[in-house]
Amino acid sequence: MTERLTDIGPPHYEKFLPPVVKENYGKWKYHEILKPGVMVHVSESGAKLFTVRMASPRLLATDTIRWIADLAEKYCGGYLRWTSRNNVEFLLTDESNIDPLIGEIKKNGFIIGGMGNSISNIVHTQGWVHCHSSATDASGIVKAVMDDLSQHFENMDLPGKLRIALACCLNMCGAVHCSDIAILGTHQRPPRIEHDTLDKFCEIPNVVSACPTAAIRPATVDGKPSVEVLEENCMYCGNCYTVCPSMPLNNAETDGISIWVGGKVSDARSIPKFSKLAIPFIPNNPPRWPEVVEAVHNIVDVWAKNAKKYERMGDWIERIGWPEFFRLTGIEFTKYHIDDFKHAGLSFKRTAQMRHLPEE
Amino acid sequence: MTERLTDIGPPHYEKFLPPVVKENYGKWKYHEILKPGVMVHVSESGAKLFTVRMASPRLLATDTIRWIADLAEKYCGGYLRWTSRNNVEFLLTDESNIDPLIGEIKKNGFIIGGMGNSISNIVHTQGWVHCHSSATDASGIVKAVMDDLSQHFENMDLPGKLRIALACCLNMCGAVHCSDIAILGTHQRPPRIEHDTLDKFCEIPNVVSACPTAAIRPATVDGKPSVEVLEENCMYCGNCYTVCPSMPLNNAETDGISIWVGGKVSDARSIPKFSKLAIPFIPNNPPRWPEVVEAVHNIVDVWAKNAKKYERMGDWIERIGWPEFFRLTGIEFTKYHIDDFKHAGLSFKRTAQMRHLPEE
Amino acid sequence: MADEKATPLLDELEKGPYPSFVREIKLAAKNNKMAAGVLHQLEKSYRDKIGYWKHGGIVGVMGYGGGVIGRYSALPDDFPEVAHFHTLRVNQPAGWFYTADVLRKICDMWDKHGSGLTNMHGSTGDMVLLGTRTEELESVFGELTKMGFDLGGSGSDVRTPSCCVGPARCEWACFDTLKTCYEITQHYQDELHRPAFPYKYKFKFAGCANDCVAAIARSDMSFIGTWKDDIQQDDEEIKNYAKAGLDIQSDVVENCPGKCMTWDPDNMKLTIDNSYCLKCMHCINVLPKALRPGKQRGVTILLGAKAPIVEGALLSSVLIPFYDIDNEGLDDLFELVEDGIWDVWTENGKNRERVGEFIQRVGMGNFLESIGLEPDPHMISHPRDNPYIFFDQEDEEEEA
Amino acid sequence: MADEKATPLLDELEKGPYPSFVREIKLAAKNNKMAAGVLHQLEKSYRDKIGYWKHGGIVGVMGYGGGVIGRYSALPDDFPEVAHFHTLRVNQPAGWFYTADVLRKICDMWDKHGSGLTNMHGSTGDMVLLGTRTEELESVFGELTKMGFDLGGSGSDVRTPSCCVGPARCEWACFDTLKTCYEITQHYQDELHRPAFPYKYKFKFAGCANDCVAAIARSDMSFIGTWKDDIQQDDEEIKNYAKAGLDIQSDVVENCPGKCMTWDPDNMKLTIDNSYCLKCMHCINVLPKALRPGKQRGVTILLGAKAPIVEGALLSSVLIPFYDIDNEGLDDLFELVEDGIWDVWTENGKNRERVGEFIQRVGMGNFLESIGLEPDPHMISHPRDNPYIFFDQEDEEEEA
Ligand code: SRM
Ligand code: SRM
Ligand code: SRM
Ligand code: SRM
Ligand code: SF4
Ligand code: SF4
Ligand code: SF4
Ligand code: SF4
Ligand code: SF4
Ligand code: SF4
Ligand code: SF4
Ligand code: SF4
Repeated sequence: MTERLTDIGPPHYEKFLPPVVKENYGKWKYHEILKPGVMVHVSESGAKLFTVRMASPRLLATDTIRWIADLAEKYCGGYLRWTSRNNVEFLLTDESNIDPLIGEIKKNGFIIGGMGNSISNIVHTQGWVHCHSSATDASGIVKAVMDDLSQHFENMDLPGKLRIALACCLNMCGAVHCSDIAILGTHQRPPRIEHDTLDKFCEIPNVVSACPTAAIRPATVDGKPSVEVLEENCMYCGNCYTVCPSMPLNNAETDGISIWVGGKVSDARSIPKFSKLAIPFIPNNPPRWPEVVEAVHNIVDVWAKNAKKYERMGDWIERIGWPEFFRLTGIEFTKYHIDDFKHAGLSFKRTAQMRHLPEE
Repeated sequence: MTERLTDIGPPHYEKFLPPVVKENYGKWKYHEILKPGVMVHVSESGAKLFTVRMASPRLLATDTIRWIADLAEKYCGGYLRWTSRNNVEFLLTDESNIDPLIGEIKKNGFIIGGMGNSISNIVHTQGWVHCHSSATDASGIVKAVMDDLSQHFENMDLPGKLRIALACCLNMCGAVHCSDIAILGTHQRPPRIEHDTLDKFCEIPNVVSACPTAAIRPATVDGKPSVEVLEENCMYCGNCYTVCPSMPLNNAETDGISIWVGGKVSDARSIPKFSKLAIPFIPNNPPRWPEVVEAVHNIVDVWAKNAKKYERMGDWIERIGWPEFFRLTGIEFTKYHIDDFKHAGLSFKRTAQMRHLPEE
Repeated sequence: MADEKATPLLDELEKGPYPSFVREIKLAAKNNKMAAGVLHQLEKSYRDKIGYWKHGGIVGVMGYGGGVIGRYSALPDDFPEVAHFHTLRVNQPAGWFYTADVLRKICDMWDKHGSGLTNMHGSTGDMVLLGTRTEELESVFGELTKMGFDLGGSGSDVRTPSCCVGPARCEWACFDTLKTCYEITQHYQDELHRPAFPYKYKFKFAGCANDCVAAIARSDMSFIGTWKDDIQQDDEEIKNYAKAGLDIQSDVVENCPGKCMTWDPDNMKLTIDNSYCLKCMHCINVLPKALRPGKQRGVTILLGAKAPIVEGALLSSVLIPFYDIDNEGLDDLFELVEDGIWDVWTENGKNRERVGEFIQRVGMGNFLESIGLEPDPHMISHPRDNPYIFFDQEDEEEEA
Repeated sequence: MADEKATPLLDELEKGPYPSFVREIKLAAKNNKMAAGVLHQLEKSYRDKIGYWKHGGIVGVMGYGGGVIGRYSALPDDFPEVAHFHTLRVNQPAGWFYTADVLRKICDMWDKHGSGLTNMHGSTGDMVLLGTRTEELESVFGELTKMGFDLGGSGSDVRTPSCCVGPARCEWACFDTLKTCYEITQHYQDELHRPAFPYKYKFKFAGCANDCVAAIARSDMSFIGTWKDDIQQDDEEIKNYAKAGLDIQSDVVENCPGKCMTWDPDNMKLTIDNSYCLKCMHCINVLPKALRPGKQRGVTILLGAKAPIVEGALLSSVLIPFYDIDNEGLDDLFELVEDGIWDVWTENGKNRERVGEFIQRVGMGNFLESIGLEPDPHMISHPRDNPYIFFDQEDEEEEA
């Protein structure tokens, strides 16, 4: 029997680099987007590398990966990569392979695009497919929203890049907190306490200290050590559930989604910023979450119509002001929009500089 | 005996308004600064009101007020006012009275100016003249600093307005926290606890709860109820002393001054902002605090040399960046400059946007 | 101890071009023992680098809980003249206007009953009479009220309101700062003189966004004048400024925070997209003959400024984006302040918790609900960026 | 219960133009029972609007503390195929490059030992193998290592580092993101596989300020490429862009956050005051043929990003303004990380306290001191605005 290998780390990336990349590594000179989903990088040596970007649902069956591998073999000398937003990139050196490749991709029901000033794939998480924490599904909403927005994936018809992300609970796996539009699974109720099992599965002092609002206190229930939750102090963050399986938050009646806007990650032009609350709550409505689709569609539309060239969602809103954002989108402004967490005061308007909205 | 009057409130301001003001109240059309310390307001009716602004040390003897009253009578029909920064304003209708008035003012050792893009009077507080809390004197530093800067009071030779304020302890009476330059009395040591008297003068639970860092705990000392201070948690805010006379903070050896820059109040161009720490500590050095005078002089100079027209201190620093501010002024950047209070994290540089300073 | 009366250190501060407070103290000290006392105690402070005042006890005039700051020398044996050295805060007339007459009367009274030293004015706005003995307080008060003056605030009460010069001399006043200041002061005489709040409550009134009274930085309730319609524009005067050499593009247009101006140098035409104007005053400040605030004027009311103690300094933040105060009057406002803000704050505020800190503790949303105001996006610089929303139980029932 | 196998709700999500995850699950379900199980449990979730997974216990491969997320169905009687449904996080190759070959091998292995379902990739960057049984874990691990792959992180360890495509395809990479990512991953194999920290620690590497891997938002230690000297400028190419109709003034100059560009339309000349350039990438992004990052390249290293749980989300903030990583290598960095940051954080951090929260709790100044770095004004957006300075006792002695 062979020795059990451990701690070997990932394979060296050089093994997987196409020859054109190895030869021109660090020597790329410029790039051009040739058409939606297709770009070329030109090296100082004059060598060219063509990239065709294909949308992916991220959740892939092995058969689909094999199909992708086949395409890479046929058109790309067997080389390909995935992007940081889970799209597939075919890496070609022969320009004449581009259109046949795209033909095969489309024939199999996949699409290409996501480059330049477009909407790329929605970064997302597990949802009901795998996670125990989720307040909503991930893949289903992503599919419904992208079906609706796919023209903006396949075309470069937007003022700037628009990055949408989805996380199925407040743990916010992915970078949803810094997205142009973030779709966030949101609980609205304190945890249910399963007093029967709590003492067995959880360490009570850990549970108590896990709560950021000090809403959890030790308590004896039916003679058993357990905890109680001061419901009015609970903000449904789920941190207790992470450390204690006997305090689930999910609730078929009251779980749903909140929508956040105006975050970004890049340092281009403006500095990175967090997404801000647009819509505090939309109930779950599977299989296609039409209210969420509609809400995202509306925000994208209003932005696309009003923003200047290169203006990311958040930069646009900062220019026009939040009152105007709420007016243009027709979204209701509520007390939930006003921060009441740690740095709340810094989000109050501490200036008399003000635009008065047209009276309607 | 006459009835004892109470709650009559201040006299009605109309009693003190000069006739030209009564007639043109709310009808002023524009103003012009005619020369340093002299401006004219022109009414829609064509009427003119001339203002001559005189520096004041704020702390005035009755004899000086009588002298001011005499001048007002002689040149202004008996009318005058004080400004929100404690300067005296003579209100004239006869333009030919301006120069004689100024002549008399100067003869008595007072100066005129403080208008337009100049340094006006330093808003300040009591210091050793009257307050029990002070870490430094107020009037003395103000006098020394203004002696040094008086050319900027008497001339309009600065890029924009420059507002200096001084408070003699962290209570910050006045608006020093939003000044272009703030001079702040600063303790560096925890309170001395006078255990003998504490129980008599102070309510221990009040004292304990007054401390923002929870540094104070009840304790019994020599059999008497008192308190103890966890010295490493104390940030010398003096809040305990405010509620308890037996916990004075002042200390001849370690009291002194910190200097803050870049705050403003007006909404003109940029929104109001707090002053930020420039120099953490300068020891008290009466009677003329030369190190403080020099430090303020330097900051004013560097700003005056580098700022654009209308650019207040804070706006200038935001344009050039704090690293450049520290480089140009030669002020040392220390760990004390990095915030560690409530909102500290928000003052960290959360972007890769960066200017690299020239290597020196 | 050579010359008991020598003040070598303070004498240094008589030198130099700026008016000297030492000269003032010496002037008063000529005829006034208390002034002499403060001079010599101050010289000792300069020598020792430390203040010599004790924490003040509760002193005041009959029936008032504020207006007097008690002060005692820590060295009464060395400086018996200032064993007591209380100040009186005298409520200034709105806009700090005086006549020569009334000033002289106050001076005469203060020479008789006090130190002959004053602060014109204190940072809150009061005329501060600096230093007298406990037994003089009632006499001072009696003479003041006879002249038509009253005390201002101190302690946990309404503090002496103050305002910018406003319509009395300024062309930019968007509301009557003096009248509003006066009327609010009169209306709140009881609250000013009898502390009944968790902590102090300050009012300040500035006629426009220049905020010449620093209202937004140091009053719990800050009134700042503004307008809703278009800036009044005189194109001829703009041309005059340009012809006189003002660089409209770089001095005006490029400094506009609303980024809503364009300058056509060929036609010397300035165009303002007023819907984007932030009412910041800059362009008006630079072109006072050509531009003026609009005609539909009022105030923005902001809440909560304070100095840093305890939780850090605050600037006021928008409570009422626009209120036509000159035409709609003060009654609605009194109701909001008394039955709304003060009620909730007095009921629920902690001891020494300013209203701004209180709002942060209970949450602006809850606070608005409790005082009966609708949330408005003008109140915030941006919506929350953290997901920790406390949902009302009621709402949930509806939504479920 | 009509047709046990019907999935009418999920079928709705096979419709529409975007590639469908339901199609993927069905594809796998044809030959794989676990995939079928997850399909049917998911249909029930869609019906009931709730997830049916239980909190995972501790499962993993021998000797590793991370890399596997345990997962069990809450309804094992109804869906016995997914009674166990653990995922494996497989450390991706840097830059997510693959060959057709290696992908096929992984697929074959996963059809044999798992659900046939994957995430390409997880949000941290791993290849996620979605769903298998506890008893399969060792076999999967054995086959993976034979292919040259290893597991990534989970739990309180170093998490799988990831990087942008960098010099492999991007003309803007200011350092070798792939090499750095690979070398750091290899160096920290032990920390990656054996959780010993207060909480997770993520590394991400972006070649320039565009930050195509969202490093600043979601890695405890974020590396972002930058440069120190002047932008490389090709004036001819700028003219070409202008001639082709690009509005250099409004598209480039007016969007420059450093406000350091001027455009002379008559001479088609772009001038950059590089001393004010913020290295934001915008002008380079718009004019890729004409402008390029300078030649003196390196990284800015930032610390502390994380999602909101518990104290609110954080972005990384500057720790090392500039480091010439490609030339100076990683040794100094390893020392700073291991003997500095991790030492201090592991010693003093609370359970489940990310390094960013830790720094805020102990104070950046103290943190820097403890790891032996000098404070630098590049680390802050502005100095403190509150007066609550904790002065060192030593300093005082000196000053006194
Ligand atoms: C392939 C990928 C890197 C990778 O290692 O996988 C990549 C590749 C490129 N990015 Fe990116 N970016 C990639 C994710 C990102 C991300 C991260 C994310 O979305 O989570 C960002 C930060 C987004 C944000 O700010 O929220 C990002 C912000 C940019 C920007 C700045 C955009 C802006 O205006 O803010 C540029 C510059 C530009 O496009 O002008 C850029 C430019 C580019 C260029 C042009 C760089 C180059 O010269 O090769 C590449 C093609 C751009 C395109 O798609 O239009 N890339 N880029 C990622 C593709 C993701 C996808 O499938 O869509
Ligand atoms: C007399 C006074 C009001 C009063 O009721 O007493 C006053 C009077 C005027 N102010 Fe003021 N300001 C007065 C305190 C203030 C303050 C408050 C303070 O300093 O504590 C501010 C806010 C300062 C800040 O932002 O920190 C203030 C910010 C302004 C500004 C905005 C300046 C800026 O660029 O930020 C203007 C506009 C301008 O000057 O262009 C202004 C303009 C004016 C005008 C031109 C208004 C007018 O048309 O009459 C007046 C003469 C200005 C001058 O002195 O150059 N006034 N002004 C105050 C004189 C104080 C003094 O003795 O120096
Ligand atoms: C006299 C005056 C300073 C001056 O020389 O001008 C003054 C003097 C004192 N202030 Fe003040 N404050 C004075 C205006 C202010 C201002 C400015 C303003 O009102 O516009 C502020 C900042 C704005 C604010 O209210 O936050 C101010 C913020 C404080 C604070 C901090 C309050 C806070 O919430 O942070 C304290 C401490 C306290 O209240 O316990 C304080 C406390 C004090 C006490 C009563 C000392 C104490 O701890 O009890 C001082 C008495 C000094 C003395 O011996 O005469 N004083 N104080 C000002 C009042 C004169 C007047 O009535 O016109
Ligand atoms: C699989 C993945 C989501 C996905 O579908 O892509 C994921 C899944 C989980 N994350 Fe995550 N996180 C994943 C990337 C992230 C990211 C993004 C990143 O790493 O770039 C973040 C935000 C960045 C950060 O680290 O802050 C993230 C922030 C969290 C948090 C909040 C941590 C915090 O400090 O705020 C938790 C809660 C926790 O750690 O207790 C969490 C916890 C979890 C757990 C382990 C649930 C739990 O409470 O124990 C999830 C297991 C789901 C499952 O059943 O498979 N996950 N998680 C991602 C890892 C895949 C991979 O290895 O490639
Ligand atoms: S966001 Fe929440 S529910 Fe979704 S995968 Fe992450 S931890 Fe699970
Ligand atoms: S969900 Fe969050 S706030 Fe509510 S009890 Fe649990 S830990 Fe506390
Ligand atoms: S700032 Fe402090 S020391 Fe100065 S007057 Fe106010 S309370 Fe007294
Ligand atoms: S000075 Fe401030 S921090 Fe120090 S013990 Fe007193 S109240 Fe606490
Ligand atoms: S605040 Fe405005 S209205 Fe009042 S004096 Fe200043 S400039 Fe005039
Ligand atoms: S008032 Fe201010 S925002 Fe409005 S147009 Fe003038 S400069 Fe611009
Ligand atoms: S972060 Fe910069 S170097 Fe890396 S892929 Fe994006 S643009 Fe290129
Ligand atoms: S990189 Fe950014 S800051 Fe630098 S010149 Fe270009 S646009 Fe301006």
